[in-house]
Amino acid sequence: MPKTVLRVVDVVKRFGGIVAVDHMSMEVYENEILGLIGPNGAGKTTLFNCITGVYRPDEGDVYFMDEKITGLPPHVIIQKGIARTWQKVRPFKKLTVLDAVTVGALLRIPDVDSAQEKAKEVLEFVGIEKEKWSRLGSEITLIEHKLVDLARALATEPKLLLLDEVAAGLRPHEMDRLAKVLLRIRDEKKITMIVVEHVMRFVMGLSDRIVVMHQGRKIAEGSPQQVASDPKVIEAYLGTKPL
Amino acid sequence: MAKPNKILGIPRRNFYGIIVFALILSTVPALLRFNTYYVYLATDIILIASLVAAWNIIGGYAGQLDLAASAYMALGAVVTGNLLAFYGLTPWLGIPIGVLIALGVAVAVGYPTFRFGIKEVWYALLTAALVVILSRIYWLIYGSTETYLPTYEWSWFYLRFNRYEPFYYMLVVMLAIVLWINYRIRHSKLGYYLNAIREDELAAEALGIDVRRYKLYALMIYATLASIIGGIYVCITGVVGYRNFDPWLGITTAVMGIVGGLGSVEGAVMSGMILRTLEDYLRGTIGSQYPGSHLLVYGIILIVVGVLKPEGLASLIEYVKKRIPWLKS
Amino acid sequence: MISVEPMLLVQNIVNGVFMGLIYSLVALGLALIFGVMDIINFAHGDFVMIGAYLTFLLATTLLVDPTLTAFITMPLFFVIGVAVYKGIIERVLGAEPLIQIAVTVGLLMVLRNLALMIFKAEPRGVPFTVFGFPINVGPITIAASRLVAGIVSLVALFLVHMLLTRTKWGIAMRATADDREVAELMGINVKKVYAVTFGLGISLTALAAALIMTFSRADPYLGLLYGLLSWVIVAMGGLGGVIGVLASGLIIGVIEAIGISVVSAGARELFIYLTFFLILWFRPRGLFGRR
Amino acid sequence: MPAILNLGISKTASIAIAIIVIVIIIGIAAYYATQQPAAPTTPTSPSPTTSPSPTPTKPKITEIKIGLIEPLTGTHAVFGQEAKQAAELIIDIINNELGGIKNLGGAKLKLVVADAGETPESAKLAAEKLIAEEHPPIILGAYISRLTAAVAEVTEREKVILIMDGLVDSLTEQGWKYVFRAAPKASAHGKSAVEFVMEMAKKKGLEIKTAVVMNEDSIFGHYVAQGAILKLKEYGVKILDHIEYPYDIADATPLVSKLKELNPDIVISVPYFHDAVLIAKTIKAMGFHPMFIAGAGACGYTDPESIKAAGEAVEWYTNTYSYNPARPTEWNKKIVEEFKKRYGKLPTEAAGIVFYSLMVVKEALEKAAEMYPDDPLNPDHLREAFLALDLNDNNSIAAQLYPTGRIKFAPNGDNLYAGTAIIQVINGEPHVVWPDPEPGIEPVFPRPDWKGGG
Repeated sequence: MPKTVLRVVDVVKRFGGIVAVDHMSMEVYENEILGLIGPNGAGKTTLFNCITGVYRPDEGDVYFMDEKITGLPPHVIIQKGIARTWQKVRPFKKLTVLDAVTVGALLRIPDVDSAQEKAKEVLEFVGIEKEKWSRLGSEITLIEHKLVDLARALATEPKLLLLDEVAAGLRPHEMDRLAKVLLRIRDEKKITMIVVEHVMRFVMGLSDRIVVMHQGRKIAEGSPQQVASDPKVIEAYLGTKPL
Repeated sequence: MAKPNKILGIPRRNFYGIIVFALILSTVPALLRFNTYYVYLATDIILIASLVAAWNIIGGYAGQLDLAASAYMALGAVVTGNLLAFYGLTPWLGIPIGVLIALGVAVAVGYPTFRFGIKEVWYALLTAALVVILSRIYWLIYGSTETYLPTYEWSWFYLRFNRYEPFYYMLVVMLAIVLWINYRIRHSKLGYYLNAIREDELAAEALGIDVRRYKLYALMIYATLASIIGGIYVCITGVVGYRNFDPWLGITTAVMGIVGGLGSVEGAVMSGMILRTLEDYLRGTIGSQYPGSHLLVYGIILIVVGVLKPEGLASLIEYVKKRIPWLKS
Repeated sequence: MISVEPMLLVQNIVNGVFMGLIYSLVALGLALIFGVMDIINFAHGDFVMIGAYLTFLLATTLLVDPTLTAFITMPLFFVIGVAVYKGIIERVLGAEPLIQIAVTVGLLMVLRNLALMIFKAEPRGVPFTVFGFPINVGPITIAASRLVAGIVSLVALFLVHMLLTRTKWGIAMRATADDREVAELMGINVKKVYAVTFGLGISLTALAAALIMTFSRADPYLGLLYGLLSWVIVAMGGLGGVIGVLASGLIIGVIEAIGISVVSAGARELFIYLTFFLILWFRPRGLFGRR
Repeated sequence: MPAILNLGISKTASIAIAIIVIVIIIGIAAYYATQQPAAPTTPTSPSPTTSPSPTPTKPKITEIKIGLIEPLTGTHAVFGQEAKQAAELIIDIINNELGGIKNLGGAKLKLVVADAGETPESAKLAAEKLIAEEHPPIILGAYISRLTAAVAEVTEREKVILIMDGLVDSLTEQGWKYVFRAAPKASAHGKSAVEFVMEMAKKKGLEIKTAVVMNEDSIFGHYVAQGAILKLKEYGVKILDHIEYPYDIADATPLVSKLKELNPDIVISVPYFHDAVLIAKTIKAMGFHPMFIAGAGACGYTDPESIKAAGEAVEWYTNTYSYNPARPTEWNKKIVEEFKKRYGKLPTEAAGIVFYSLMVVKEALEKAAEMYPDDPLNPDHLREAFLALDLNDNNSIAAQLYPTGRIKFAPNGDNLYAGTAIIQVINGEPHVVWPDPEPGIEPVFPRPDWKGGG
């Protein structure tokens, strides 16, 4: 039985009258890549925000390594070891690539020089060329942004990494590059990951296990093949109900 | 702590930069042949430059548009001034007391403000309102009376002189210290964190940065520096009153910082010096014929910089730096 | 020191209500500009100031009541507003707040010092108005000019409310305020909406200025009074539409009146800005907040 | 945040501190090195042609610079600009019509002007600039008290005579040695306003029992109000309230409401321009009709601009002035005429003070030349000359321009015979009504719209 890293128990999040996440529960096991899929507005990003402390869930709890982390502020949650990337890249436009990653590294290494060494190491790991390190955040391409975001998160030395639509907007060969990096993160760094994704080809190929959300609830769970053939999932995606 | 390539925690290049800059500034009074007026003008310019450089910590690094520079400066000034005038307390003690009070106000205002996530335009307006509030509170306590500091021909104890050179050199040292603190912050965890907060608060928080705490640090450092400058300022002018809380000065400080280019302390110092000099020059030339025309020019500069060159003077400095190889590290 | 005559307090609160109506009118333009365009305009109060001078010039040369000048100044200010939008504001749309603030502070300095250059620092007033008499309602006295100003403000607020809710233009404005991109997809000419919004916001200040000139004066520093105050009202109203602005203006007017009655006239600003602090801290989305 | 601001004091740190210390020492050394030969600290010499040193050869003085530091820009520019116009006029009159300083062989006066700006800092800067570049032995300025105080710090140090046109009482209470003030100080304005009202009431057989004093909250307004309060107490009038408010209030209704509620016999009001327009209009609009409303402190209500801005709302208001443009003396008439001719407007407070202050300067220079022919421009000699003056309508032009017609300085620099004139708005025109009314003019008292008293 693999060790449980993250446990989401009966989480509810409402915005006004709308229930974005509706009694959602799930578990994430050590060193796996969990794909979290679902149609638009299924509540995936809201769930992410509940886990990472951007929102406080209205009901239910989140446990990380058997410790209750419900409602802790984001900067504390990351100290516990949960890092994330963003759906829309949030670059530090006026910082260099190296400095942006150094910011992440400073969480564990208070000394700037050592943190910079660490940042270089991570940048090399995700495969950003040396000559790009001194570029500003406003001067790099989308795939590089994604990789820098990833590097920033990795530099905080997380145990769990939450990736929000990391492949969105990328071209196929860029996705392959990204997928390789993610697999290396799992295999070499032994970091557990949750991947929220729309691009089916990408997430199906990458994930060890998949959870499907629809209208704030979990409607299916299992291996990519199991999920792909689940009638409930097909119905949700084909949209017999209005979205 | 000091690494081989660092002196006092800042890169060698910056350290020698400050020393050379201070040395050049030290020769200025002699170049002006100790003409009282020019030395006073130079003192005033250095004072504003120090204030703008101090503002750079909250405005440039942390990205908070603080318009209350004059509030903290005035707190330092009125505390130091009143203690000297009424109790004969030396500014050497008065300034630290002023700093403590300014720090108290900074924390009392900054803690809830950052706690409740007030930023951008609301932060700017809040700080502008702070200056008015403090001014009215002072007025309710002391009324409209003005206090004049006792005059001494040459007293280091009371920090009152009949010349401006001592103030000039004090402020040069102050400017060097403010510059050093700026560089020190830039090359420390605090600086990296503040820059990240300025760029994207949410992303910064997701990287483990306690945004409120670091903003408060920046505010505290800035309030401390501004109140020290205020303490020196009051010894120069010798007048204390509720008008020390000048909302306009708070705005001009921020304006100079923005024109300088956010986050670039060199730009901030340069813009403080240039704009202050320009203001005085314009006041003397066209200002007396057409009242307000010097500030009009100022306004136009601001619009032009904002519309065409939002990076401010800093981009100019960068440009020069790229052309001069030995300035690169 | 703190002893309040109940009758005086009532009288002051009545005054506060009428002042509050005028404040609402001034703030409405700012709320429109900020709400629809997301532009941070620090020069708003200075448009009121320019409007006050214009009212003075027109009223004293044409020898008409200051309130009538609004028929000329409002269209003129609409044009000025559109010109300022095209010349300056359009270029900083979507820029960082800091840059917008810097540019509008520059605009403020230009307007203020232009007034200082042309009119010098002396206050200018219109020496006549047909509304210069008191109206006694029991023990309460209301200045006629204030009553007129209050009623006109209320009517203007109502008309803007109707404009926003019942007309094609208003719906386009509100759609643009909600989501610029979606509005563009819906075929709304966003640039045009912005220009009109800015023009309308500025022309409202001309109306307010005309009303203010029935009882007050124009001086180059008038912008200070109304600029920050308008922002306080917008903060309080929290983009809650015309109703929010109206309610906030009234609250500010009454708070000011109570502050003056209970402590002293010098404490007026203290009360207003302390309220501002409390609102921002505890109701950051305003009392009638939407987003 | 210990790691953040770790000072890291090390060898290098001590080197850095040492360098800074050395820089300062070099600076100070350089200062003293250049100071010895230059020694420009005592700029008593009025122009390059003269020298204050007691050399036996008597230098010929052909030109004496007179400094003028006034707020020419910013909020207070109105006063500064008018003072500057007045000074230019008087200097022309002294040089051309009066033939300069006769006792100095007709030496001419030359006006040198600097802008005091809006802050003590800019005022001080202006004083430093003027003294460093022009070395005037006498300076006139700077209207606003905090600017005047800042200028006085410089003039005291440089031993330059400062003729103050700032009226705040405390300016002559600082123990300054080289300051003089011919103009009536702030509290004298408050006193005059009360004296006028009481005298009028007595004349008309009315009794004044209650009063409200209100003033804008500047230091000037404060002192004027204090003067009025002291005098009212002397007369046994009950002061119902003393209201202070910021001059830039948006709305005077609360103030006027309070006045109505208190319903005093008289109101002594110390306004600035902005609030004067507002208050007068609001009093009219709110229908408040006391026995009398007396302004004090020379700003607002009765000056031409306020009448223009407030219209009939300021009818029958009075105000106290440091200058009486209607005083029926030969020279006063002449100068008012000249001023009107040159600038197309009536001289007000700011100009009036400059008129007689500069004429006093002329008298003092004549006196100094008489008393100390070898070195008349030495600051101590000048001071003695000022103290020796005793001017009245018959022996000087200066006194003819002064409301009370007498000028004699006390050791602290204030005029012993200070007093103000009172101007009332009658039929939309300002008229002097007290102490000597204009010919054919009677003060209107009480206010005709007063409903009390029967």
